[in-house]
Amino acid sequence: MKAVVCVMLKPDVLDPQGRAIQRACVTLGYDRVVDVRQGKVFEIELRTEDRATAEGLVRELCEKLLANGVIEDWRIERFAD
Amino acid sequence: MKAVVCVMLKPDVLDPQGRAIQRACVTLGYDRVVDVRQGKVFEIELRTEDRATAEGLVRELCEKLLANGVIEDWRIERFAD
Amino acid sequence: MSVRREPSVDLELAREHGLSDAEWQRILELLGRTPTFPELGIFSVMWSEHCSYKSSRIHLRTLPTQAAGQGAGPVDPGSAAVGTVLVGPGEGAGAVAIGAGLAVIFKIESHNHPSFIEPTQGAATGVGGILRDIFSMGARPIASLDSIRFGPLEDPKHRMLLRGVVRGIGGYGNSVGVATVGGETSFHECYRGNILVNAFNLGIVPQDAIFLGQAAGVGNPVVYVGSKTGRDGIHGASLLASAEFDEQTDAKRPTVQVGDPFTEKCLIEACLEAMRSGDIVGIQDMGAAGLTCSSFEMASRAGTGIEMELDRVPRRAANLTPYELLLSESQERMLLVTRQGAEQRVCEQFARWDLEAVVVGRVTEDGRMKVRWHGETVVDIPVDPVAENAPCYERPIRVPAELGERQKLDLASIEPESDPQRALETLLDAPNLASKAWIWRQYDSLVQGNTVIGPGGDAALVRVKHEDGTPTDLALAMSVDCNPRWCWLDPYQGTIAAVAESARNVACSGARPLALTNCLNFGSPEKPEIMWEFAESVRGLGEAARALGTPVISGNVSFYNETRGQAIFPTPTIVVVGLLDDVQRHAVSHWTAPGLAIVLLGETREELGGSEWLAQRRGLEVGSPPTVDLAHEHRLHGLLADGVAAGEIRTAHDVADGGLAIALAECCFSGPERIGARVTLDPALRLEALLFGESTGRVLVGTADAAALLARAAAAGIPAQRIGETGGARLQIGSRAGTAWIDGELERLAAIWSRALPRRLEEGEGAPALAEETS
Amino acid sequence: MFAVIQFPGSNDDRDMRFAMKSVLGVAAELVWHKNPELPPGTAGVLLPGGFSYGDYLRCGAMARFSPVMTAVRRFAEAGGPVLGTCNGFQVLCEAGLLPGALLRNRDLDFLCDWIHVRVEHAGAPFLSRARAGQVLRLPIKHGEGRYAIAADALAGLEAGGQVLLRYCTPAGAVDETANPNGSIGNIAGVRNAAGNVMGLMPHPEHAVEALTGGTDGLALLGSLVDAVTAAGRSR
Ligand SMILES: Nc1ncnc2c1ncn2[C@@H]1O[C@H](COP(=O)(O)OP(=O)(O)O)[C@@H](O)[C@H]1O
Ligand SMILES: [Mg+2]
Repeated sequence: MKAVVCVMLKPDVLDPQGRAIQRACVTLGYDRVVDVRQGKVFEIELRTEDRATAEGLVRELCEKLLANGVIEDWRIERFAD
Repeated sequence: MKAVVCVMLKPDVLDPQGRAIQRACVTLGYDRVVDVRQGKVFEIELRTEDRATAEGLVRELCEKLLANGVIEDWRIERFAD
Repeated sequence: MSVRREPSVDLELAREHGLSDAEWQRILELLGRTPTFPELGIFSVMWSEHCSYKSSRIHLRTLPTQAAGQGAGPVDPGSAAVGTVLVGPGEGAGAVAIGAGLAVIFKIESHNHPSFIEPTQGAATGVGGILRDIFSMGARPIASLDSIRFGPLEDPKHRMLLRGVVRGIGGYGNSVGVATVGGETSFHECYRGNILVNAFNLGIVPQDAIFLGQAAGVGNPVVYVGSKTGRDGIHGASLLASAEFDEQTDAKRPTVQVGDPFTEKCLIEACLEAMRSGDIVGIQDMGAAGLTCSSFEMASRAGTGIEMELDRVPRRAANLTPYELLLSESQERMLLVTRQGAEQRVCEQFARWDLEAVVVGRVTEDGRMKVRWHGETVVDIPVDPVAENAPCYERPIRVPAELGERQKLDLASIEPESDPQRALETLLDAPNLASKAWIWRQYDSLVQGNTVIGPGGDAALVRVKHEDGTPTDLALAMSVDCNPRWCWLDPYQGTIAAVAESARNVACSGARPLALTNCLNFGSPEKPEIMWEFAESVRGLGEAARALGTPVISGNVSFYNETRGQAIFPTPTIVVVGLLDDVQRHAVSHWTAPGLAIVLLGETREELGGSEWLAQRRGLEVGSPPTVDLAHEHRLHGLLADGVAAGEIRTAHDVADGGLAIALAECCFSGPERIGARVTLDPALRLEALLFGESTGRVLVGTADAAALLARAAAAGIPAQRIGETGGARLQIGSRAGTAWIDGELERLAAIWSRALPRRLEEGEGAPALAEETS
Repeated sequence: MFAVIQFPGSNDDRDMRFAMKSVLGVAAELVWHKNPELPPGTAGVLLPGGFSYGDYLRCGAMARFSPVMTAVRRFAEAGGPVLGTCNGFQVLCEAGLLPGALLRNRDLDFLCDWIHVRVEHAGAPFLSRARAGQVLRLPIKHGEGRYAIAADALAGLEAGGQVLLRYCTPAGAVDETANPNGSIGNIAGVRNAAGNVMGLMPHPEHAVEALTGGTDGLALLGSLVDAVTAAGRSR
């Protein structure tokens, strides 16, 4: 089973990368792009078929390893097979 | 309207970061984690309510700016309001 | 006006802001009324330990801040004598004249707590902050050092912290294009709950183009430049965990900022450009306490006031309150005062670099800080009483009860070293003595093309160029040092030793020590024992600085480095900067060729107190640190400078942690190619003192003309003896009688030394990659 | 005259100018990235190292959209010599002026070190002062220098003699121990098919003085000077 996890900077934390990309978009003429935030995505392949097990595991991983709660939020985007 | 876009290294390109994280998981005792790939996620806020417009825009952005076709694949993960 | 929910201001809230009852009374008297909520915020940060130095000021006042013989009056900029202090403590950083019409500006600062919470960003923003202190004075930053201290590497958390901190320092420094040319790294149990991250930067400026943080000229516009203000880093969210704030407000307010080195790089270039245009009157970075601190300090220094329209401040987040805008510590922001009429031009100049510049106020003559928010006055307080007349405490001092216990060392009871070879290998493998290449290989030490000696040497040596790129013959040497164990055993002696070591490292390159900066990392000043450590340390600092002719031109105090009542060892980090007149003539700290004579300068005594040998081989951290003979050190500096200038000294390496055997080993393998050494010593002392004792004032020299050097040493009154010669692929140390104490293949020894850190970090491969990734 | 392109976030721009002007004694000017044109008399273009646009998103990804890049492309298409070092190499790849891409180092860390590269093909305009097989000692300083390219394209590169530099041991052996970042085929520097655009991860501009570490970088930068001088004479 595969999990897709996104880790983003907390909304109030400066995201210099996202800002730079948003500016680049506008420079390129895409002025409808009002905001960009850049984060990390992890595609995690798990040896389990059980959705609940997978979810428990991924949650622990996010808290322990994948995100730093001081500046980042995380979410499980989806599971796939 | 908001778009969530993921950019990942092509499957045959080595992702040392993903590999390091996978090993870290195993070291921490999570040996069910068999593979990790790390990519980038972009949350893009667009000034449009129209899904088709948004999709067209985001596709162009991915091709021109957000991904480098030589080494990366991209996908629109979802749209949200 | 927008609706604000603000708590009502009273003693209770003042206490939550960290103000004492007496300070609260003082505020009421000063204002003749109850402060507004933003005003309370201002007082709390301006009078915090961090901004006001309220516990340290009376001690710091005793430090020498001018070159010996320098008069009190103003100096003639442009042609000031080498060594003249042009700007002393109090400004963003200190400045010293170095010749060629140039001055060097430097300072070190701590970023300990943020780095513990978020190592990468905490360390990165520490680098960003110190850079702004330097370029805001008109100088181009050219070299950085970092001094970092962690708990034991066996602790996975500290492996993660080390990786994160190094990534943060490198990520920021590499990206802004300022070379990180050296540093210092150590590990000790005492930092388990409180790591240290001290960042140093040095810049070059024409003597007559130094800028100060002054809001001079009534009517002049005040301009805000750089990143937008966000809700980040507003002081002590913890202090504010009060009922007036709902849960969400607090959760939304990050205490750690994210650095943006790209914006900083643009700021450096844009500010230097703007300063050369003649339109800028004063400039300061928005560091701790952000907009508040910078505007108060600028007005206070100029004896003026400032009037500000807060709603003009560029904002990143919606619904920021005046309180938040005033106290936010968002990074990469500067406050400028321009000439009247030049503001438009200045703003356009910044726009060229895609930087936002906005006129937010003007300089006034009434000596008051007035801040309006959508027309409503939210702050109206007199500048001087807040900035200058902040509280100043003479905190009680008490000698720690167990000091005698710490210092007790009965050498007779210490079992002699029976296996010196093994001892050497153990020491080479000790994280405190091992090669730090794993760290500094992650730093760009070459950018700007001035690095003559980068990390890995005693002091870093950096050639000086004019702003237009024309090279000079001058070079600056710098080294950061402190042995915290010595400072814990005896803060006075330990601090003297730190100054002496830093100066000695600088002198080993051939440079003459010029001036110093310091970052005093201590526990809570409210504990009399800690305050004693602090006072003793400052006393030692002053004495050493005077004796060595190196005035203290800038510095930083970091108190409250403790967790659950457990304070760190006193850690007064010292950076001495030295000047070399002819960069072509310098010495390095490794053997440059086989067949050179090895001469030991200085005297080896039976000093094992606080040594690495005692800690590693006997598990003891006791005794008195080695004594320092400051007059000897001073003479030694002269001898080294003269010997290098005369071409007699090719290699000069300071004998420090781990003693003579370790210093010899380092000379053998820290160069581009390994060169061995054969050394014979007189066993007049205990063997471990001879090989591993850490007597100060010693330098290993490699020379092609031993006779000339010995004569020169004798004339200078420096004990010197020829102890061996370079060559071969082994390190051999033995007695004149033929006993071989140490005999090892360089390849093997070097492998132990260079693998010590990576080995430990790989063992715990795990926690590494994780959240420390930012890109 | 050499144009050294200055992007916001360029770091080694002034060092490149120093190497050309103060060490090699030729005219060199910083050219701002917003300029739509190269200055008149531009005979060679240098894209320096650094972190253009912070290297946010991807190294070089945003710099390629700078107005000056249109002029650089025109200059290259007309056969003018263009050399990109480090971030400049990344920009050239992103702009499609050179094949391939540069990825995060194999060991993940930023790496600043002196390394060795072997000259695979000598000759003008970039390596006339070197000979094939010669080993140069140059510094690298990058976090994303792992050269990557699809297998078929790689075959084309090799066949066309477009691989100019490979990481090697001091003795010139090309093997994995000498590969600092995991680049495919130990590739440190490549040129385009026409032969007038080159990119490399090492920094020749930081190897121009014995005082600061060595002079092997002059083999590259000096060759470029020769090429431009020769072109000027023949014109
Ligand atoms: N954190 C660091 N960053 C950069 N360089 C470092 C760091 N730690 C140590 N170094 C470098 O490693 C070498 C050895 O450091 P150190 O043991 O403190 O030397 P010394 O004993 O001569 O003061 C020095 O050249 C120093 O600059
Ligand atoms: Mg040191």
